[in-house]
Amino acid sequence: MSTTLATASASSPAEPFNAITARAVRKVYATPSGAVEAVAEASFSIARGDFVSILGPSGCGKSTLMLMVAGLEPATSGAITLDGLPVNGPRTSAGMMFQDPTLLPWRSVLENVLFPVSMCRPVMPDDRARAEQLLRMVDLWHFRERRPRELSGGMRQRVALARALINDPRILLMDEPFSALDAITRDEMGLALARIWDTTRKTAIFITHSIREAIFLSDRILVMGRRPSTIVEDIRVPFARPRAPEIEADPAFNELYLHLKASIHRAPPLQ
Amino acid sequence: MSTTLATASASSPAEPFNAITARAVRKVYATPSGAVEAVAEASFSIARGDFVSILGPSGCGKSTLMLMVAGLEPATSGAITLDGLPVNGPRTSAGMMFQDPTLLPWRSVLENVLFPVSMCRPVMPDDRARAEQLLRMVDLWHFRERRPRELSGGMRQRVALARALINDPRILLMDEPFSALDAITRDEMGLALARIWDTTRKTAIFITHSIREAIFLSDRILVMGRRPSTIVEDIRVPFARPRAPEIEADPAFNELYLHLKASIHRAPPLQ
Amino acid sequence: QTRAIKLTLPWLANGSTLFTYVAKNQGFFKKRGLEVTISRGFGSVAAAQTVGAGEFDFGFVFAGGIILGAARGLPLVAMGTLGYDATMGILVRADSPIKTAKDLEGKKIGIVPTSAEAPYWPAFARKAGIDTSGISMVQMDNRVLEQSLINNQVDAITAIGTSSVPVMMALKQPSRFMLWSKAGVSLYAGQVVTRAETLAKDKALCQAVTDALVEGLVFALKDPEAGVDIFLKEVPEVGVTKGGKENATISQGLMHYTVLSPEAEQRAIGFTDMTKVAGMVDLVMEYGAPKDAKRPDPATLFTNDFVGDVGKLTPDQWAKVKANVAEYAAILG
Amino acid sequence: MPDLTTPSSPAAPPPPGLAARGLAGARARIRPFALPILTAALIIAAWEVVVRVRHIPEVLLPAPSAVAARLWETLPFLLQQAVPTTLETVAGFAISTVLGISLAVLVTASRFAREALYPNIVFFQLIPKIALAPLFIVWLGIGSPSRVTFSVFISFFPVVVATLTGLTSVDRDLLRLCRAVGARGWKVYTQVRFPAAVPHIFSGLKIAITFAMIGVIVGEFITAQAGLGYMILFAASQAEMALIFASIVLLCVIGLALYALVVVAEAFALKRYGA
Amino acid sequence: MPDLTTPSSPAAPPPPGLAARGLAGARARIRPFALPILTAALIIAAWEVVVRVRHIPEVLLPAPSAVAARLWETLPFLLQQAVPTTLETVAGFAISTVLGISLAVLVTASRFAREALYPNIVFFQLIPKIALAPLFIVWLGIGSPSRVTFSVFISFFPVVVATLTGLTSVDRDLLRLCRAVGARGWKVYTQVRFPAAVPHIFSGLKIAITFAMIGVIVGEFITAQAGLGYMILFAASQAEMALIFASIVLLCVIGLALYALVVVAEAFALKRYGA
Ligand SMILES: Nc1ncnc2c1ncn2[C@@H]1O[C@H](COP(=O)(O)OP(=O)(O)OP(=O)(O)O)[C@@H](O)[C@H]1O
Ligand SMILES: Nc1ncnc2c1ncn2[C@@H]1O[C@H](COP(=O)(O)OP(=O)(O)OP(=O)(O)O)[C@@H](O)[C@H]1O
Ligand SMILES: [Mg+2]
Ligand SMILES: [Mg+2]
Repeated sequence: MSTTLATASASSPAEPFNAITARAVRKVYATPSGAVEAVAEASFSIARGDFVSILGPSGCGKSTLMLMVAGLEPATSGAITLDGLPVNGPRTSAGMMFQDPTLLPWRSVLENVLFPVSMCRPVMPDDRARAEQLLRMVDLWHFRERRPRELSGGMRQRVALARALINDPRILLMDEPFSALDAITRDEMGLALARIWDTTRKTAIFITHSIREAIFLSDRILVMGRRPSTIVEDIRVPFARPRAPEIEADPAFNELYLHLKASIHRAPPLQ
Repeated sequence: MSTTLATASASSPAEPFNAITARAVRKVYATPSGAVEAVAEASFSIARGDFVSILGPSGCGKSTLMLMVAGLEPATSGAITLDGLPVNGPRTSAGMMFQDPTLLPWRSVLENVLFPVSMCRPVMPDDRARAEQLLRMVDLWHFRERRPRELSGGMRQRVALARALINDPRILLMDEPFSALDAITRDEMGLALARIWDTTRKTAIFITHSIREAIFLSDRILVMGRRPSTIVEDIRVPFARPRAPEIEADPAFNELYLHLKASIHRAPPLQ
Repeated sequence: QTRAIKLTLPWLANGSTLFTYVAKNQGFFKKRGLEVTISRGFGSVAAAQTVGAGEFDFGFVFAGGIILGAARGLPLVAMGTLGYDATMGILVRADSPIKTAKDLEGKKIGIVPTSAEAPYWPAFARKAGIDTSGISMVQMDNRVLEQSLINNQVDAITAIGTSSVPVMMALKQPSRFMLWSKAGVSLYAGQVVTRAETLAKDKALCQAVTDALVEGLVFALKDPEAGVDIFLKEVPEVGVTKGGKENATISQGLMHYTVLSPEAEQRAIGFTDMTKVAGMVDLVMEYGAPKDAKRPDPATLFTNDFVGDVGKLTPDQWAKVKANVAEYAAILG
Repeated sequence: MPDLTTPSSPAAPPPPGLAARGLAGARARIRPFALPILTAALIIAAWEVVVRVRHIPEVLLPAPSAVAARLWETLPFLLQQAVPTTLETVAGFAISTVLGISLAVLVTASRFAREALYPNIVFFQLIPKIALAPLFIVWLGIGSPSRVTFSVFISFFPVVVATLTGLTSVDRDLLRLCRAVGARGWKVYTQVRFPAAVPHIFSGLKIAITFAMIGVIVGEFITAQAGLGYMILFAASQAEMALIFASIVLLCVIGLALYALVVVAEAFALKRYGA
Repeated sequence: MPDLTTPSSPAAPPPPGLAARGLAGARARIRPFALPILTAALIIAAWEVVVRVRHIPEVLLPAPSAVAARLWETLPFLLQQAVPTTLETVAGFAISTVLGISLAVLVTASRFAREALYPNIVFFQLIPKIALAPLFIVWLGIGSPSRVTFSVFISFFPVVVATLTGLTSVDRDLLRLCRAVGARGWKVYTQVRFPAAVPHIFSGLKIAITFAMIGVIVGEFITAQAGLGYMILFAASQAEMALIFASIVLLCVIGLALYALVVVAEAFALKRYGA
C-alpha cells in the first residue's frame, strides 16, 4: 500500500508555493446552549493548483473548516493563510459553494449565476455569455429565466455550481456540490469539473461524501475524524491526469477506496 | 437477465391490497414564466408493505410525484389512491421527509422530532421516550436540546428522518433522505431503516440517487426518465430479506446495478 | 344626603370660569345638598352637545353654542346669564396700522372656526361696513392663534376677548382689541344650561344649581383676590404655570366686566333680557347656523324662573365691582 | 385591479374546474368588492335604524341617510376641497417613504449612526407634534409646507421601524453569500437586503399612507384655507355633523384609494421580490 | 439591560480578545447610552445657542435651559400627572396588541372575514378620529375609557398590518410541513405562523407603543383634567412654552422607557423564536 499511497505531510510550514495553509486551527462555536468544538485541531497546506478532497463523517467539521478557509467564520485559534497572506475576511479570489444552494429567490437562474459579478462591477456582455455557457454545462440553459423556487433540488445545486465558477476563481471551495444529483448527472458534473481543473489548474477544496468521487477528482484526500475532530489521514492520489472514468476499474482504485472507507470507519463513534 | 429481474406491471388497476396506486398522473406547474410539465404520465401501484425506490435524473419529477402521493400537490390530471381512497389532501397516516430538512428554527432538535405529534395531540411521556430513542438511532441524542442552526447539514437531515418516523406511520415517503450523509452514516441509517422495515413492514416510497442503496433497501425500483417524464422501468429486486450488507458482493447485485445505471443513462438528455 | 351632579365648562378652567370653583369651595353646592364635579370642556358647541346628550347634567356654556345646539335639535334650556357680553372682537398688535374696522380691508385675518366668535365675523363686517372681498381669512387652531399674530403671520385675529387678551398680556405683547358689540354684534357669554327634561323633572335641582353658581360669582365679584386664591387651590395646575395667577386675575377681571349690565344691575345677576336674546337667536340663525337649522323659540330656550335674590347686589357693592374692573374696561376699549 | 381584500396573502384557493370558470370567475372578481361593501352596508343600516328608533338628534349622530344626502349636495364643492388634501397627503407620504427608508438604511449601515440616532428618532416620534402646532406655523408658515411636514412627522416612523426590521431580519445565509463574493456597502442593500425587506417595507408603507392622510387633516386643523380638514373644522363650528361625516366619508374613500395604490405597488413588488 | 440602539440587529461585532474584555466591555456597555445622549446633548446645545444668539422670545421657542429649569421646578407635579397618562398608554397598548393580533388572525384565517372586514378596517383607520372629538365625549364620556379608546383607535392599525404581513409571509415550506403532518387551525397559528411572524409583530408593536402614547395625549387634549396631555394643553392655553416643553420631555422619557420595554420583550422573543 505504501507504494501506491504517498502520505503527504499534514503540517508542513507555510511556504510561498502553498496556496492555502492552516496551522493548528481550532473552532469552538459558542452557543446559548453551550460551546461546541467543531474542529479540534487542523493543520495542512495545499499547494497551488492542487485539488484536495475532504472526507469525514457527518458533523465532523468539514463545512466549518471550509468556512474558516473562506474567511467567513473566524477561527477560535490557529492561523490560516491564503496565497501566503493571513485570512481575516472573505476574499473574492475564491469561488465558493455552500452546502445549501443559497440562491436569491427574486433573481432568475441566469441572474443568480451572475450574482458575484453584479456585486463587484457592472455586468458585461462577456459575463453574460460566460454565464450562459456555464448554464449549458450544468444543463440548465433552458431554465435560465426561471426563479429558484421553480427548480428541483438538484437543479438548484447546479445553479450554485455555475455561480461558483462565474468569476473563474483561482481557488474553488465546494461543500458537497453534488449531493443532490443523481449518479449520472453527478458523473457528468464531475467530468466537467475535472475538465475545468485540467485546463485551468485551480486550487480546490472539495467536500464530498463519495469516496469514489474524491479519488477520481483529487490530488490529495484529507480525512477528518469524528469530534473532537482532527485530520486523521492525508493521502496523495497516485493516478495520472487527465483521468478517464475507466480508472474505477483499476485495482489501485479499489484498494484506495477500501483504505479510505476503513479509515473513516476507524474514526471513533460519537459518544 | 430476465431470470433475475422480474418486471412488475406498471399499471395494474387499483386493488384493495394495493396501498398506493397512481393512474395516468400528470403534473403541470403553471408559473409566471410559462408552464412546466413536471410529470408527463405516471401509473403504478404499490402493494401494502412494499418498499419502493424511485430513481431518475435530476429534475425529472421525482419530488413532484411524491408530493402528489402525499396529497400536498394536486395532480393536474389522473388519479392517486391511498389505501383505496382517492387522495385529495394530506393524510397523517404517512410519514414524510422532504428533500430539504424543513426544520422549525425555533424548536430544539427534540421538539422538532415531536412536531408531528404536538400538532395533533398533547405530547405524552411515551412520545418523548420514542423521540429520544429515534434520536439515539440517528446518533443525535447528545444534540437533542440544540437548535437546527447549530447543526451540520447531515445532522439536520437526520433530524428530519427521526421526525418522519415519530408517528410510526404505516406509509413512509422519503425524498433523498440520505443525500447529505457520508458513506458510513448512510449505510448505518440504511441498515436502521431496513431493520425498521423488517419488523414493521411499512409501505415506503424512497427517492434516492444511489442505485446501490436502492437495490439494498427495495422490493421494487421505479426508474423515471427525463422530462417529459414517465416511468421507464419497474423492476422487482430479487434478494431475500433480511438483507446483509454482504449482498453487494453478489454478482446479481452488480448485474442489477449495471442494468439500472444503463437504464437511467438511456433516458434521453434534456434538449 | 347629597346628590351628585356633573357640570361642564366651555373650555379649560380659567379666570372667567373660576367662580364655579369658588362656589364649590365655599360649599355653595353642598349647602344645597349637591356634590358637584366640574369638568373642563372642549368648546362651547361641544359643551352644548355633551349637555344635550346627557353626558353632563349642567353646563356653563356661551349663548352662541346654546342657541346653535338648540337650533340643531338639542333639548336645551338656559336658566341664567352670568356673562352679558361674549367679548367677540378683533385683536391686533398695538403697533398695527389697523385702527378702525375699515382698516381691516385687504388684510389677512386669522380665525379659529370652532371659536365662538368665528361665525359672526360676516355679521360684524356687514354692520361695520367692511368690504370683505380683499380680506383673506386664514383658518387656524386656537393654539396658534395669538402666536400667528405676534409673528405677523396675520394682521389681525378674530377672538374672544376674555381668552385672547390675557394671553397677549401674559406674553407682554401690547395689543388692541375691538369689541364687536360696539357695532351691535353682541351675544351673551356664559349661561347656566341644562336639558329641558331635567328642568321639567326637577325644578328644585335647577334652582339649587343656578343659585349656587350665582352665589359663587357674587362672592368672586365682591372679592376677586380671594376668588383667585381659591381657584389656585382648587385647580393646582394654574399655580404650576408661570403666569397662571396673573392670567387668572386678568381673565376674571375681564369676565367681571361683562357682568356689568343693565340686566344684572337692575334685576339681578342671572337675569336674561328676553328681547335681547330674541335678537341673538336671529343673529345665530342668520350667521352661525346651517341653512337647515330650526329656529328655536327664545321663550322656551331661555327662562328667568330661577333668577332670585342671590344675584342681587346693593348699589354700593356694584360701585365696588365697577372700581375693581375699571382697568379691564380700559383694555376692552 | 387592486384586490384590497387580500393584502398580501399568497394562499389563494385552487382554481375551480374549467367548466365553472366563466361564471365563478366573474363572481370571484366581484366578491372582493361586494363583500366589504355588503358588510359596510350592514353596519350602516344598523346605524340608520338605531338613529331612527332612538330618535338621536342629528347634532349628536347624524343618520347615514342624512350624511349621504349632504354628501350628494356638497360633492362638487367637497371634491374641490379634496384636491389640496390629496396632493399634500401624497407629498407627505412620498417624503416619509424616502426619509424613513433612508433613516433605516443609515441606522443599519452604521453602528455609530444607530447608537447616536435611533433613540433620538424614537424620542422625536413620541413628541405629540400637535402640541407643538404653534412652532410649526412659526417655523414653516401657514402654507402647504407646514401641513406636509406635519404629515411627514406623523407618518415616517412606521416606515423606519418596518424597514429596519426588514433590513435586519434578512436570511443570514444570504448575507454570508454576499460576504463570500466580496460584496459590500450599497450593493448589498440594493441587491439583497432591500429585496428581502420588501414585505416589511410595504407593511410600513401601508401604515404610513393612512397616517400621512391623518397628518394632513390635523395639519389643516391647525391652519389651512382649504381642504377637507378645513371643511370638517368649519362644519364643526356650525355643529353640522352631517357635513363633518360627509367630509370624512370622502376623505376615507380617497384614503382607501391611496391605500389601494400602495397595495397594488406591493403586489408588483412581491411578484418581483417575493420568495 | 435594554440595548435601545440595536433594535433587532443580529450583526454584533466579534467579541474582543479576552484580555481587553474588561475595559472594552464596560465601554461597550456604556456606549449605547452615552452616544445617543451625546447626540441629543449636541442638538440641545445648538438649540440653546440659537435661542440665545438670535434672541428668540420664549413664547416662540424656549431655550433648553429654560425648559430644564421649568422641568426641575414642576417635576413633582408633572410626575403626578404622568401616572394616569402612563397607565392609560399601557392599557391602550395592551388592548391594541390583543385587538390588532386578533383581527390579523381573523383576517388571515378566514377568506370571508378578510374580504368582509379588511377594507372596513382600513376605512376606519383613515377616519381622523380627532374630528369626532365631541362624539367621543358624548359616546365614551370623559373618563379613562374614552382616552384608552382613543389610544386604541390610533394604535391598533399598525399591529394589524404588521401581524398580517408576518402571518402571510411565512416560509411556504413550513406551511407545507404543517399540512403534511395534518396540522390545522389554531395549532398552525400558535406553533408555526406566530413564531415566524414574531419580527413582524414586534415591528408593529414598536410603532403601536409610540402611537398609543400619542393617542392618550390627544385624548387628554379633548377630555382629561389630569395627565401630561392636559398639562400641555393647559400650558398652551396660557402660551407657556417652557412648561409645554417640560411636559413633552417627561412624556418622551416615559415613552422611551415603554419603547425600551417592548424592545426588551422583542429581544426575548427573538431569542426564543428568531431564526
Ligand atoms: N453555527 C453553528 N453554531 C453552533 N454549532 C455549529 C454551527 N455550525 C456547525 N456547528 C456544529 O459544529 C459541528 C461541525 O459542523 P459542520 O457543519 O462543520 O459539519 P460537517 O462536517 O460539514 O457535517 P455534514 O457532513 O453533516 O455537513 C457540528 O457538531 C455542529 O453541530
Ligand atoms: N413549484 C414549482 N414550480 C414550477 N416548477 C416546478 C416546481 N417544482 C418543480 N418544478 C419543475 O418540475 C420539474 C420536476 O421537479 P422535481 O423537483 O419533481 O424534480 P426531481 O426529480 O425531484 O429532481 P431532483 O432530483 O433534482 O430533486 C423540474 O423541471 C422543475 O423545474
Ligand atoms: Mg457540512
Ligand atoms: Mg427532488
